Amino acid sequence: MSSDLVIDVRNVSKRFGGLRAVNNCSLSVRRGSITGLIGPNGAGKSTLFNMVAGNITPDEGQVIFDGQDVTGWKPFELFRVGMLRTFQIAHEFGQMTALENLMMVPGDQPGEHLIDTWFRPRLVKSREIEVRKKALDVIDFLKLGHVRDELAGNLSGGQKKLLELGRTMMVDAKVVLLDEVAAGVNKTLLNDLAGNIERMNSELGYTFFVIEHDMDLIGRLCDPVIVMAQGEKIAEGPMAEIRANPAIVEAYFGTPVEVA
Amino acid sequence: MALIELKQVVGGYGGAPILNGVNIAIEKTDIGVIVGPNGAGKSTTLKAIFGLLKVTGGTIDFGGENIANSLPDKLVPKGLSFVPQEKNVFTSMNVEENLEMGAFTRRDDFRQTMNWVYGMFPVLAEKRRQPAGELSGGQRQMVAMGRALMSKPSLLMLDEPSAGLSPRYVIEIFETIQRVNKEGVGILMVEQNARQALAFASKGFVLAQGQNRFTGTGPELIADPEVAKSFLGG
Amino acid sequence: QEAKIGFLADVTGGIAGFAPGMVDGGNLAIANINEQGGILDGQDLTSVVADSGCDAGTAGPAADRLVNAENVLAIFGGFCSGSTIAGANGSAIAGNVVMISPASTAPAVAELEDNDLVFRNVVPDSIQGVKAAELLIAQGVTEVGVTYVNNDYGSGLATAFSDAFAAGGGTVLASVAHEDGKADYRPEIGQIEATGATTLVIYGYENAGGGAILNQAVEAGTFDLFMGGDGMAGDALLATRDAANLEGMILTQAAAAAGPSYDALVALAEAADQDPAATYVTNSYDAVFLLGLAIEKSGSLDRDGISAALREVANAPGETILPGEWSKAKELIAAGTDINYEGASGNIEFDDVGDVAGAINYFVVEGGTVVNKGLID
Amino acid sequence: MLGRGLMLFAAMFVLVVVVGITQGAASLSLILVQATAFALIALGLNIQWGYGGLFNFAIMGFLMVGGASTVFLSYPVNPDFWNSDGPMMLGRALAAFVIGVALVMLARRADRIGIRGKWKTALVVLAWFAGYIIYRTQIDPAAAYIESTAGFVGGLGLHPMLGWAFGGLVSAVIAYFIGKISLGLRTDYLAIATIGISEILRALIKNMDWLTRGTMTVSPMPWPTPLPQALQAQGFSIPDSFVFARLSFLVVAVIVLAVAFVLVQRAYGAPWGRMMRAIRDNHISAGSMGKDVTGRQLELFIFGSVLMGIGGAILSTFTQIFDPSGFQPINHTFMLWVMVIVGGAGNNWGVVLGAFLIYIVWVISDPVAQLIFLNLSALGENLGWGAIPEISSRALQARVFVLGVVITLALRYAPRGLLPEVVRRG
Amino acid sequence: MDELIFFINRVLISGTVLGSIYALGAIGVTLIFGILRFAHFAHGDMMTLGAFISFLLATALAAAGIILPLPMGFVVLPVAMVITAILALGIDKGFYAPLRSRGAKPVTLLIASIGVTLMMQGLIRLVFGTSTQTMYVAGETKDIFRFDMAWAGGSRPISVTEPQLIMFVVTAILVLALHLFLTRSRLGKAMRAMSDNAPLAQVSGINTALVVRVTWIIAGALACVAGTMLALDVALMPDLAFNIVLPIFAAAIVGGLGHTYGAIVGGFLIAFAETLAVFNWTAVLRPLNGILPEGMALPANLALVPTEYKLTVAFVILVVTLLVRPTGIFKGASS
Ligand SMILES: Nc1ncnc2c1ncn2[C@@H]1O[C@H](COP(=O)(O)OP(=O)(O)OP(=O)(O)O)[C@@H](O)[C@H]1O
Ligand SMILES: Nc1ncnc2c1ncn2[C@@H]1O[C@H](COP(=O)(O)OP(=O)(O)OP(=O)(O)O)[C@@H](O)[C@H]1O
Ligand SMILES: [Mg+2]
Ligand SMILES: [Mg+2]
Repeated sequence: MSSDLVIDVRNVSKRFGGLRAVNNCSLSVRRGSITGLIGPNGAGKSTLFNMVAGNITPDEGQVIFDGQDVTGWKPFELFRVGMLRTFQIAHEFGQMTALENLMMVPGDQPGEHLIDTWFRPRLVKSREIEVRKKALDVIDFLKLGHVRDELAGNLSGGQKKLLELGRTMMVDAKVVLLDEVAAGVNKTLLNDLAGNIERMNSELGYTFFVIEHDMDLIGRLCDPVIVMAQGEKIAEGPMAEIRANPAIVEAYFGTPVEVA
Repeated sequence: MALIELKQVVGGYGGAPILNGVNIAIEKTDIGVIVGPNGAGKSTTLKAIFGLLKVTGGTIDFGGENIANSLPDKLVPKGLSFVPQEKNVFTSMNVEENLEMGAFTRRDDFRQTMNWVYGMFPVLAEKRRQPAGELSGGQRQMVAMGRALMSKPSLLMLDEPSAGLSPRYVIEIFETIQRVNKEGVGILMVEQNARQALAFASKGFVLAQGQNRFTGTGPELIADPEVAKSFLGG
Repeated sequence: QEAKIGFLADVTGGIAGFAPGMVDGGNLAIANINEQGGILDGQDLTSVVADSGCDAGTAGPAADRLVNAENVLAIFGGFCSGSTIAGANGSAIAGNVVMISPASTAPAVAELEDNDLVFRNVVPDSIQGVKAAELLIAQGVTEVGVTYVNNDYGSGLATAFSDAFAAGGGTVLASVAHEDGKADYRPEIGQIEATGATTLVIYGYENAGGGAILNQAVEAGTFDLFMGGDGMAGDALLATRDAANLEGMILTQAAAAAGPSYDALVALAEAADQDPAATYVTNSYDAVFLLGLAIEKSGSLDRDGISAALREVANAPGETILPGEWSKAKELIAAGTDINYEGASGNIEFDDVGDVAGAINYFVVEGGTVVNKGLID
Repeated sequence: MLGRGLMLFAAMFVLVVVVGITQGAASLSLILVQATAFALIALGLNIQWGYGGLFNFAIMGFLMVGGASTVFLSYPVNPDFWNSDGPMMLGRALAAFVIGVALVMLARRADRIGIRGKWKTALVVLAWFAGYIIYRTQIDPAAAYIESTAGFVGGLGLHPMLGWAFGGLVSAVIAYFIGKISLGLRTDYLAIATIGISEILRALIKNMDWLTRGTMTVSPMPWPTPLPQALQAQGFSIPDSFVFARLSFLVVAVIVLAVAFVLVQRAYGAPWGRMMRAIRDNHISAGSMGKDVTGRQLELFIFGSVLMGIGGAILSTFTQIFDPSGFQPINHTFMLWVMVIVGGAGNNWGVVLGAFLIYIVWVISDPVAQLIFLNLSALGENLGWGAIPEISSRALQARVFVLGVVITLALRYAPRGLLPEVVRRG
Repeated sequence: MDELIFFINRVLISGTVLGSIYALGAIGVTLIFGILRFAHFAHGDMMTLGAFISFLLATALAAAGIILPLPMGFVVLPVAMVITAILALGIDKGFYAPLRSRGAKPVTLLIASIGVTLMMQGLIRLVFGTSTQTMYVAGETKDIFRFDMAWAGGSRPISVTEPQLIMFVVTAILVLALHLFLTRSRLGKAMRAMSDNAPLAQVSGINTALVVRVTWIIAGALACVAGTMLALDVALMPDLAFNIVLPIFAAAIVGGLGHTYGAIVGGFLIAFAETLAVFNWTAVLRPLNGILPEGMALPANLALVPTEYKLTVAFVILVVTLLVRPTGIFKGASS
């Protein structure tokens, strides 16, 4: 079935001790959109992402993905049905090279099954060549060519962020959740990245769900933008509308941001 | 005389050098901002000053002596303080204990300083008993900066202090930094929010591949079309 | 070919505590032999030690080194049953090398298909346990608690004791296993106390769990009579304890432990500044001395024939030889007279499978010393 | 890297030759067989730790399981047992066991009939308890009966190599359950939990006399190849019989090792290995990248454990004795870790090298320590200080010391192992 | 009443003794883990070493003719603690520090500590021999205090030995002192900070080398106390503490690694569990025999676990705890 909503979060809550990090929150992401999620620090955005991507289980409520109730699914199961996420604090594979970090992403590689590695080396190899080619393209795009063979643990903060983003380009996912990819990434490169996200969205039909504090980026990419505060959704709409809301401006932007 | 001055600093993590002759000079009244592409060696420069990696060439003058390769426990009492880019809070300790650790080298009463920090970041005062590991990304950044201020440094080094902060806090942090600077603390920071940071920087350094590419005041750099195009995102 | 005896000794591992005494006991025999004219045409008998670690995996290479690299004529050891079996199966049997174990009590040792090469001069647990049970019954004790170390030695003794004690009309109120090396045995003792037993039989090692249990049982103050097996016997028993607390304690030991043989060994050991009463020292001396006699008897530095000669020198009939009487034995062998070695650990008569059926002595702690009460009949 | 590897293997070869010259061919061949078995076990650990970052400290348990399994399959049939009521009673015990398992399974499905939450938990606990009691009522008398009439159940008299395979199989089953229980634990917690589990396994195997003969030990285990005695019967001289018998065993063992090595190496070089390393480095992220972390770790754990079980079976077969009391964490768990870490975790060649090196050092430390001490003592006597008392016993304590020194030195000069894990560049 | 006395003698006292030893050992293990992030396997042998040092000192004192009313092993304890602490520092400098400075992984340090264990075991046996010795070097005997309970209607006394009493007191004092140190002193807090995030602690100006030294001093001194106490209570032998190092680790883990109070709780928990698991409940339930119907007397032995399986009790607890609370009772750290 193909509903219009690819992610539908229904009344989810998550408590940490006494704190309600996410509080009876409902929101949804339209297929084919680039939906932004903004809100003050500690609003519960990452927690919400963690629940959507299966990293933590909600205390209450449901997460519907592509028409299916996926509440309580494990992250790898969600990946298999087409959901991919990045982490706010980079989660690289520190003892593997940057290239390997990308090459491990594609699912259903025949070489990931013992029997195939033993008895079907040719199949494994041909697939491996494809994966490698793809990974090299992504690396070049991210301008990480010179650290391709460096251990990911030794990369600079921003380079790790790029790698995090690069993973999303390794597979054809229905939905990509980006948790603050821009933080720490050089602006010049970020412009290229934004262009790429737009292209993936318009040409390949990816849906993006983006947490960001970089308002330029949100303004450029996202429609609609959802605003969270204290674990709840407080507003949704196009960026211009959000910026016109004085309460949000006060709580979130601090001072009116000049329109770019 | 400059508060801190790096002359032709060369250094790295054991393999090929990452820094190939970095020059930086900051006065007590300065806010210095280092910008540059990812992997340029910005964080490495700060770490080199702070004795966290081996400096193999050049000098680092601070308070009239060469501090290259001194360890942090000698540098903090001398008035240097540093907020790393990642893993910059004690996750199992609560907010208040994090701040106390920042004052570790101080023997005097630091309650005053702590209240000042809480005044700057009211959220932290609310969460003073909460382990820092359970804070949101932005809240952690505040704890980290608060911790560094607790030692009452004369030079505060910050590695991307605004990363992950909501716009409101970015503005606030930058204002705070300027306020701190006015109280007589020299600032040297790395920023990817380059335009915003350079706007109030009295010294700007563009680093690429471990070397100075451009140096000037912040506004000068913003105005330079080449810098803007290649490093500030047009 | 040298006149060399291999010591397959568990110097490291589980019984490291008393292996050195046993090695010394064996070396004492060798020293005695060499002082009194050496072996065959007067050459020195030598020994080489290999560490079997109380573990089959370590014992295999160790025994093999003795058999194939050091080319020993015969092997004294191993001590742990696992070492003996691994050494025998892995190298000694195929290498045609006689082994005498002074301490391996597991029944599996008797079951080896060994071409009559594997012997032991330690009395099997069954006999000692039965005799101990009969002694207690005879003394009018009808209820006991038993604790034993959880290995072949302890469980073998405890089983034999319990069966015989029950058969004799007594009741074993509790039979509790203990593991060596624990910090605390009060719970084990408590289990026994709880059954109301006031006599405690300890089948363990004095310098390990058994000793600790004895201490803690004394502290508990609920037992009025203790009894121990050969693992508990030895001078150290009183050296580190207040004898008054142990007054009346009975110790059984598979040894002549009295009489001319034992006295002879005591004299020899004391001259060499050794403790003859330490665990299995007498057995060790006897085993090595017997190997010397067997080599002498076989008449050549050849592994063949040692097995047959061993039975001849150990078993009756023949002129009695006591520990240390090497020159006498040498003369008699040269004269073609049959000899019969009487060991300090008992009168050694090897049966078909190479085991001995020794007599059991008992000792009682009286007035601050250990008094030998002679054979249990 | 390759150069270093070749150099180290050449050095290893020289060491082997020196041992061969000083100890003779027979001893050397024996050492090599055991070292091969240890290499196989170390390879298993390398899969678990080197690839997967799993702290398995239950190696001893798997060696015992492998040994006990091969006893059951390849030890000669014990007619006393089969002619008694023992099989019947065991059959009943098995039935009781199945009933117990069924009870527990049913209780766990109780939510289907509307029993939930605490009530369900209570029911499950109750089912466990009932199952345990039912099983005990059958197994206790059966065990006592078998121990008194037949000693123990004996074996099935099958070929030893079937026994090895069975050892691997049983290890796999046990690894599955251990993994299910404990793989969710973090690093060091897993280490200590597995130490605990291996102690529990040891206690079971040591005290289930009816099945394993416990402290009484089982021997002689049959060989897959002719024993020296058999060769002697065919007219080989005694020294030759040793060498040839052991060499043929060695060939079999080396084949097993080589097959395992090739399979392991292939898998490691393939995306499978990359995925496992990714899980090791950051399991949260690997999960989000679509890898079934728990499932894969279980797979890895079982794979490694199978090699350990087979290795344990080979060791027991070769020494011809299964002695549960002889297993010690220090010799059978930590020594393996030392082999892997010193050799180079994550590098199969390194691990094999480490296994051979450490095992050979351990074996020859015995004569070497004695030699050194004898010379010291002689020197002392010449200088008039007198000989060292209890010399050989003390010297052998130094053996343990020497092993310790080798470990610390090796780590000091090669903290990532002699042949470290290779970073796959380019 | 007798039943209660029996319970006190066999469970309370026994569990407390064992718990004190486990706790003292586990504190050291947990501190080292917290600061240096590795499981220090040689800790058991450090305890043994401490006991032998006390033994040596006590022998020397006794030889000098000094006899005091307290056990000599206890009298020399402060000096022995200092020596053991120095040795612990030496071990760190010689074996662990070089590895750390090369950025070795925790497991490498763990394996190095196995190497150190082997070296210490070899050395201890080489120097002191393999036999069992007594800490009562001057021919003193262990005082046993029997508290007569006749006034409360008991026919048996409650009995405690002198070393046990000393142990209770010493453990309590040390634990309290450690608590004050960790929570009140600057260095104590620095230790916690470093166990949390060592690089950041360094950046904050904490002298990390000093913290490491203090950790070893505390761990070494406590190991010495635990070893000496154990030797006083039972006997002195070369494998004194190696055999209990696994339960000690279990205690540290059950409590939550890196957590000092957890280690104490874990130590007592494991000790009491071991004690209770093999405790014969018939002893306290016997009065029920009067109530039970004819022919339904309690069995003579009503213990939960046969003693053959006593060793496993600690581990069963460990595994169960970890399943229910994967990071220990207190939330522990991980390497
Ligand atoms: N594991 C946790 N345990 C306890 N509290 C937590 C945990 N994770 C998050 N929190 C709390 O939940 C709240 C929401 O956190 P979350 O990380 O979702 O914020 P966020 O909106 O992503 O903020 P930021 O923009 O700063 O990243 C915060 O107050 C945080 O302290
Ligand atoms: N620990 C390390 N070991 C080896 N190389 C390192 C290490 N840390 C950083 N590098 C390398 O040094 C270079 C400079 O890193 P640095 O962290 O200084 O970059 P940066 O300018 O701060 O970049 P960013 O803006 O992304 O944080 C990078 O190429 C990185 O790969
Ligand atoms: Mg967030
Ligand atoms: Mg940086």
